[in-house]
Amino acid sequence: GKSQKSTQDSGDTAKVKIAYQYGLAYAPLTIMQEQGLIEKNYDGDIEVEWVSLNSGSAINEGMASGDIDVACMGIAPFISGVTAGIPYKMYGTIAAQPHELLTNDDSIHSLKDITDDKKISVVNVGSIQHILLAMLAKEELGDAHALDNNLVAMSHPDGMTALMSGSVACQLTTAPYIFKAKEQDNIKEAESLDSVWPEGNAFIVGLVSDDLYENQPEIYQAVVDATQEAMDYINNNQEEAANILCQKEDVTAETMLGWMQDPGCVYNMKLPGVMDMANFMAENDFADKAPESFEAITTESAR
Amino acid sequence: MKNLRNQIVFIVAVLVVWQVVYQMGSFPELMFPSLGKIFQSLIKGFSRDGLGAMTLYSLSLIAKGLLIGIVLAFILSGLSIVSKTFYSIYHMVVSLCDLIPGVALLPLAILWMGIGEGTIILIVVHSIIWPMSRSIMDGFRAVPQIYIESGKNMGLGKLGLVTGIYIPASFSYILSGIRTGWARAWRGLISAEMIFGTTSSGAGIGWFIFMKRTNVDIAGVFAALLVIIAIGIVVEYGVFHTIEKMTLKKWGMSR
Amino acid sequence: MKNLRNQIVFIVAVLVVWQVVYQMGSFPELMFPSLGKIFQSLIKGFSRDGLGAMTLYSLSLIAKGLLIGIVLAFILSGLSIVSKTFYSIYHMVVSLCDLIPGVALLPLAILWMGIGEGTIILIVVHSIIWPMSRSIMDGFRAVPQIYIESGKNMGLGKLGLVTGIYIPASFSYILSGIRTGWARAWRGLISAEMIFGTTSSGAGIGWFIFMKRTNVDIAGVFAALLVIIAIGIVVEYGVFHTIEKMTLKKWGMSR
Amino acid sequence: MTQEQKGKTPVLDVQNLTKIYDNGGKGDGNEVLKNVNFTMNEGEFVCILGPSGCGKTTFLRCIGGFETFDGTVKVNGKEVTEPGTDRIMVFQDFNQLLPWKTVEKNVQYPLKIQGLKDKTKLREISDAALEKVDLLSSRTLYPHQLSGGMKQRVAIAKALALKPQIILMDEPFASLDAMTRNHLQEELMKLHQKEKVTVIFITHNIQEAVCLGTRILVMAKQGGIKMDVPNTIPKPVTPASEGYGQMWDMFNKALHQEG
Amino acid sequence: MTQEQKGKTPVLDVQNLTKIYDNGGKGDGNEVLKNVNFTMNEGEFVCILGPSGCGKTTFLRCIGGFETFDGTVKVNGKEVTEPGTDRIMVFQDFNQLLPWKTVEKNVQYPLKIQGLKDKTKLREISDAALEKVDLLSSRTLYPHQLSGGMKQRVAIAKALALKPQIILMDEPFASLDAMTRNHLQEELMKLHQKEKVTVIFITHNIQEAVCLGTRILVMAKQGGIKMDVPNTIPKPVTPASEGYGQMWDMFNKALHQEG
Ligand SMILES: Nc1ncnc2c1ncn2[C@@H]1O[C@H](COP(=O)(O)OP(=O)(O)OP(=O)(O)O)[C@@H](O)[C@H]1O
Ligand SMILES: Nc1ncnc2c1ncn2[C@@H]1O[C@H](COP(=O)(O)OP(=O)(O)OP(=O)(O)O)[C@@H](O)[C@H]1O
Ligand SMILES: [Mg+2]
Ligand SMILES: [Mg+2]
Repeated sequence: GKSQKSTQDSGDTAKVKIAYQYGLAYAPLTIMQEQGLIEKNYDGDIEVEWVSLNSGSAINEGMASGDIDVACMGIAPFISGVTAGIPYKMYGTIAAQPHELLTNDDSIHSLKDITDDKKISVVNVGSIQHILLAMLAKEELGDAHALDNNLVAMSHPDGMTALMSGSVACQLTTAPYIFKAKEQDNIKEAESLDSVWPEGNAFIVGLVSDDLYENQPEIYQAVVDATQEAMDYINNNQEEAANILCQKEDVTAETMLGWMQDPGCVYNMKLPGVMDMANFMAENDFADKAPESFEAITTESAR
Repeated sequence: MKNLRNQIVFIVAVLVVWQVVYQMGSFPELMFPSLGKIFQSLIKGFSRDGLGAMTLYSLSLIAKGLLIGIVLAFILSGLSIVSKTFYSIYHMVVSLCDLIPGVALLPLAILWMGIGEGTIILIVVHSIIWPMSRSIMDGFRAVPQIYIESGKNMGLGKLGLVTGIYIPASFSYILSGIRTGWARAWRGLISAEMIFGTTSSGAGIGWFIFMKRTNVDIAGVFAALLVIIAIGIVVEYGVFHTIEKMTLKKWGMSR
Repeated sequence: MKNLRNQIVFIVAVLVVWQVVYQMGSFPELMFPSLGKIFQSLIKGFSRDGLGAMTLYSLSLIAKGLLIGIVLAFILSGLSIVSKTFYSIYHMVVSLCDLIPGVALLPLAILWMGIGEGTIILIVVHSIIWPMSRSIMDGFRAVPQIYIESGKNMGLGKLGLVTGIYIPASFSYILSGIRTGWARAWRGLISAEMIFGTTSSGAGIGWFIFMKRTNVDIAGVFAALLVIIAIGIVVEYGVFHTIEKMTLKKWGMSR
Repeated sequence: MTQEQKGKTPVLDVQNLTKIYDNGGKGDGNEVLKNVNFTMNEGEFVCILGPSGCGKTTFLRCIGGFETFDGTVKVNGKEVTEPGTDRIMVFQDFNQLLPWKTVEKNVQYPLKIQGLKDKTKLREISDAALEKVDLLSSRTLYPHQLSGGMKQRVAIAKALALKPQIILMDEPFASLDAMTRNHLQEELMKLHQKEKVTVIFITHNIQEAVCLGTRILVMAKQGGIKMDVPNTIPKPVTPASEGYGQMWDMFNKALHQEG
Repeated sequence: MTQEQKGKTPVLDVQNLTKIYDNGGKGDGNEVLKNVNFTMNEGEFVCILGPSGCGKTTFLRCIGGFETFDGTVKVNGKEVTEPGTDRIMVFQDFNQLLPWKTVEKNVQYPLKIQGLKDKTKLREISDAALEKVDLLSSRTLYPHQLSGGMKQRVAIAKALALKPQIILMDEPFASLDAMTRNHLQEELMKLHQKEKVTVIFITHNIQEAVCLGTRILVMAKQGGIKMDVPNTIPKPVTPASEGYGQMWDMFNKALHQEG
């Protein structure tokens, strides 16, 4: 397919196209880009093309078309994609982020308090936020789909607007929105998600196309090494990293540092939870089937 | 008759080309499904995924949005005939508002209308009222002077001029505007439905497309497009062509 | 002159109302920022966030998209005059394609053009070519018969008729179509840029809006809208009004 | 300006009428009418002759209220600023009928606007008017299905049906054959005499002017009234009437002499 | 395209021309022309008289190639299926000028299409043509700035400038004053005699028909040729010419007699 064009240039310059999304969870990618880590880890000339896309669907489509070689996105669209047969594998997790179920309604203390007329906003049906809610619903109400009729799907900022203006009662969201929302005095956490999705479980994963993985092992290796190096940099130089990252998020460096120091914010290639998520999705109709095994959908660097 | 034949031949040709491209296998099957697969998705959509109900729901929203949009566009464009001051302001408002993407309006819309049907209809109305107003106003300004003079001479007041002269005399523009509006309404609705998915009160065909994309079921996306296209054919050749025949063509104002 | 005064008065009134609503404090400040804050965001956008470069990038994409869209729309609509068979087919294609939302085309667009400028331009072209073709074709069909007969009598061939008669005679429709196309191009571009963010060749104003929304910086969103509106004013009153004055008004074909 | 009949307010009073068409900004405007004065009493039938492009239509349009101008035009003492149903205009243009209405509806429409709602009454009036112009059999046709002369006749029927105080007619019979023309001239004369309608009538046909007019104007190329002559030949005027020949000659000479 | 005359092929040969306008589906079509036969030789000047709505314009439009019809129309032996520059039509409608071109450009445009590119030459021709219709001073105006008669004159100038083989004129002088009319009649006669142009000319003016035509047709209300008479009075014809009176009377009677 297309990848031939993008990865094997006529001359000796290799090419790789990387797609990722926007937000705090993608910090390692920002560092990789800013510091040229792939170029550094590749032995030879390499041209890296960075694109940002705003949805997992577009990334899946780019991967399926063979246009994208490496991508980072949420774990849920990855499970959907890999079970649908998109030829790619996870080369490692990228980040975990804190998730919370927020509410503006004082009468809500657990899922049981959410009556039929109360709406819950999640970023997307089938998104990780939706699955987390379903996990909680299964545990507490016995049915993963018990709250489906309360759901509205809106992007994080829209959901926040809705929550603040009272159009929805709850929102299951992630950093940094949970921090921003909780600055408002009428908004609090409704119920903790720790029982179903403990802090540090995978949220964003890194993917590599089968084509690149099989035919361009040097590039693949450079990507893996660069990701690891970026994570090490973030974990070891939090303040410097915050200085770089804060510009993109348009906040002060202190705020950024605060966000990064939240215990739920972890950058690591081997975070747990991927198969839990996959299996739960398969069992509860969120995906057609479960992947055969963790090994079948990952490369060695992720294991 | 000959037109119909041409059109059918063309559609068949497109389908054949599609299938041939598929058979050649130069595109990944996941992204470029076979006709059979699309057709299966269509059947499954209706029998299992509630595509029928979703389509009806979308149609009901479009009907409301179009109605509101058309009525408002007529009233406001009509006022722009009655008052020159209003014209200069409304013309500017149309030129500017038409540029503003629906998504950028969302935060305000949510604040104002909450979430739900109201906001979706607002987005639909926003997507049609400006281009329709533009068509209508441009049409009004191109009305031959002599009809207006004739109307004034017959004693028509400002409002009478709008309904009695301007609207029929610019009917070709208006119909053009309504057709554009209809297409815009679909597009606006589908993007609004994608932004505001809901599984509760009723979901539309935009949501269906969104879900299918999320699940990387491209055949499902194309199946939904087929439904939209089918509705488009019915409306274009059932409604618009009939209106055209009964008005513009009968009046000798269009060929 | 009087028009200009009215328009300025109106704009000032809108700003005043905005500020008053803000002062009343019935909306959360985060969602409904003050004028001052919006203005600050505007300054910051240009001085720090590269809004200037992004705007230029977006404009360059719009220019390309509009150019391709207009040229294609003219060629295809022109062909529809030359051949009746082509007309019946193209008319159907326009009616149907216009209904298809850009997002639904994305899978095909990505497959065909990959992710990058090409796809964005494709989406922009898709958002303008159909409504423009419709305007042009409707205009062509409303051209008074006598001009066409005159043209044929003077020895114009089919192509000559298109450029020598149909296009000037339906110029009011065409200009209306180009204005609609311009607005659609902005909207199409911004939604495409939101989906595609940055590519190797740059980021546009749509991405700026997306980032600001994601960061819940609503003042930033409004600042970007102000930029779009400012460009809109320049184009509407600088370009379109001038064209109108030099053509339709001079020819007595519009008031 | 010989027409100063004391005691009577004139139906129409034009003072210092000046009309300049601006030339789209470039060059001086085109001064078509310059300081025209003209008064007209009830029941007069004024025919206007003049070379092509001299400003006849413009003059009529100013009186009709279709143009902005300098000076004043008063109808029954009231200043004219816009069109009104007291002055019905039959335009020179063939395309003055509303293309989306049938012939019949075109005739009925102004009556409806005037408040006449009764369908049978409307039909009666329109039938009578169309009968007069010999178009009753075409009453369900749309304007685009009519010949040039037929369009003109419908416009005439429309004006006749309305029975306005003043009829302004801009070459209404130009595209009609001799027989139809004679017939319509008669109809117009009847209306004028029975209903005391005041008529201003532009024509290029000297014979027509002399036969119809109670007073005849000749306009000059520069847009002024060159001659303003009462027609003293008793009605009905035919080419055989006494004085017809001199009158015809006089106007013919006036028209052929430059300026 | 010099047409060698072998024996005498008629320039125009109309056989069994039948034209039915369909009535938008409802009712029978309107049969305007029925089995009309008509031939014309080079250099003839045919004037057509007939009541309003009888089908004169339709007849001309069929010859011009602007309508579909039954029967055959041949020009120089070639069947007419579409308009062509060998037959230039001056339409009855005032709005036949292209509104986006100035008077001058309207006259020059057909010449340009014919391949004449030289600007000074174009200007020369258009100036001469506009001079003939006395509109040289209006050459930079747009059609909407012209009076009705001026528009007609530009259309005539345009046709004259082209010097086609056949000119089809549909009441071209209807809105012109006597003087302009006389002047243009003379110009047309000159063109006809010098360049051997074949002319078909619709008019309602019997005098005009007798003065101009070498042959005069009268059409019947039902759309057929009722009379087809060669005009034997030697040119130039004036009302004082011998035989003029009888001729005038004959046509006047024919027009006034029903059917
Ligand atoms: N809308 C206009 N803009 C500019 N000039 C105009 C306009 N209408 C008319 N004129 C000019 O005014 C002059 C008089 O025009 P008008 O139509 O009054 O003539 P007219 O006497 O009615 O001629 P005709 O007998 O040919 O109809 C002409 O020179 C014409 O060019
Ligand atoms: N486009 C059309 N559709 C239907 N009927 C038409 C059409 N054009 C003309 N007619 C009819 O054909 C008949 C003849 O029209 P035509 O224009 O040839 O008359 P004409 O002899 O030129 O009359 P005039 O002297 O009034 O111009 C009329 O009865 C008219 O109603
Ligand atoms: Mg006039
Ligand atoms: Mg005619």
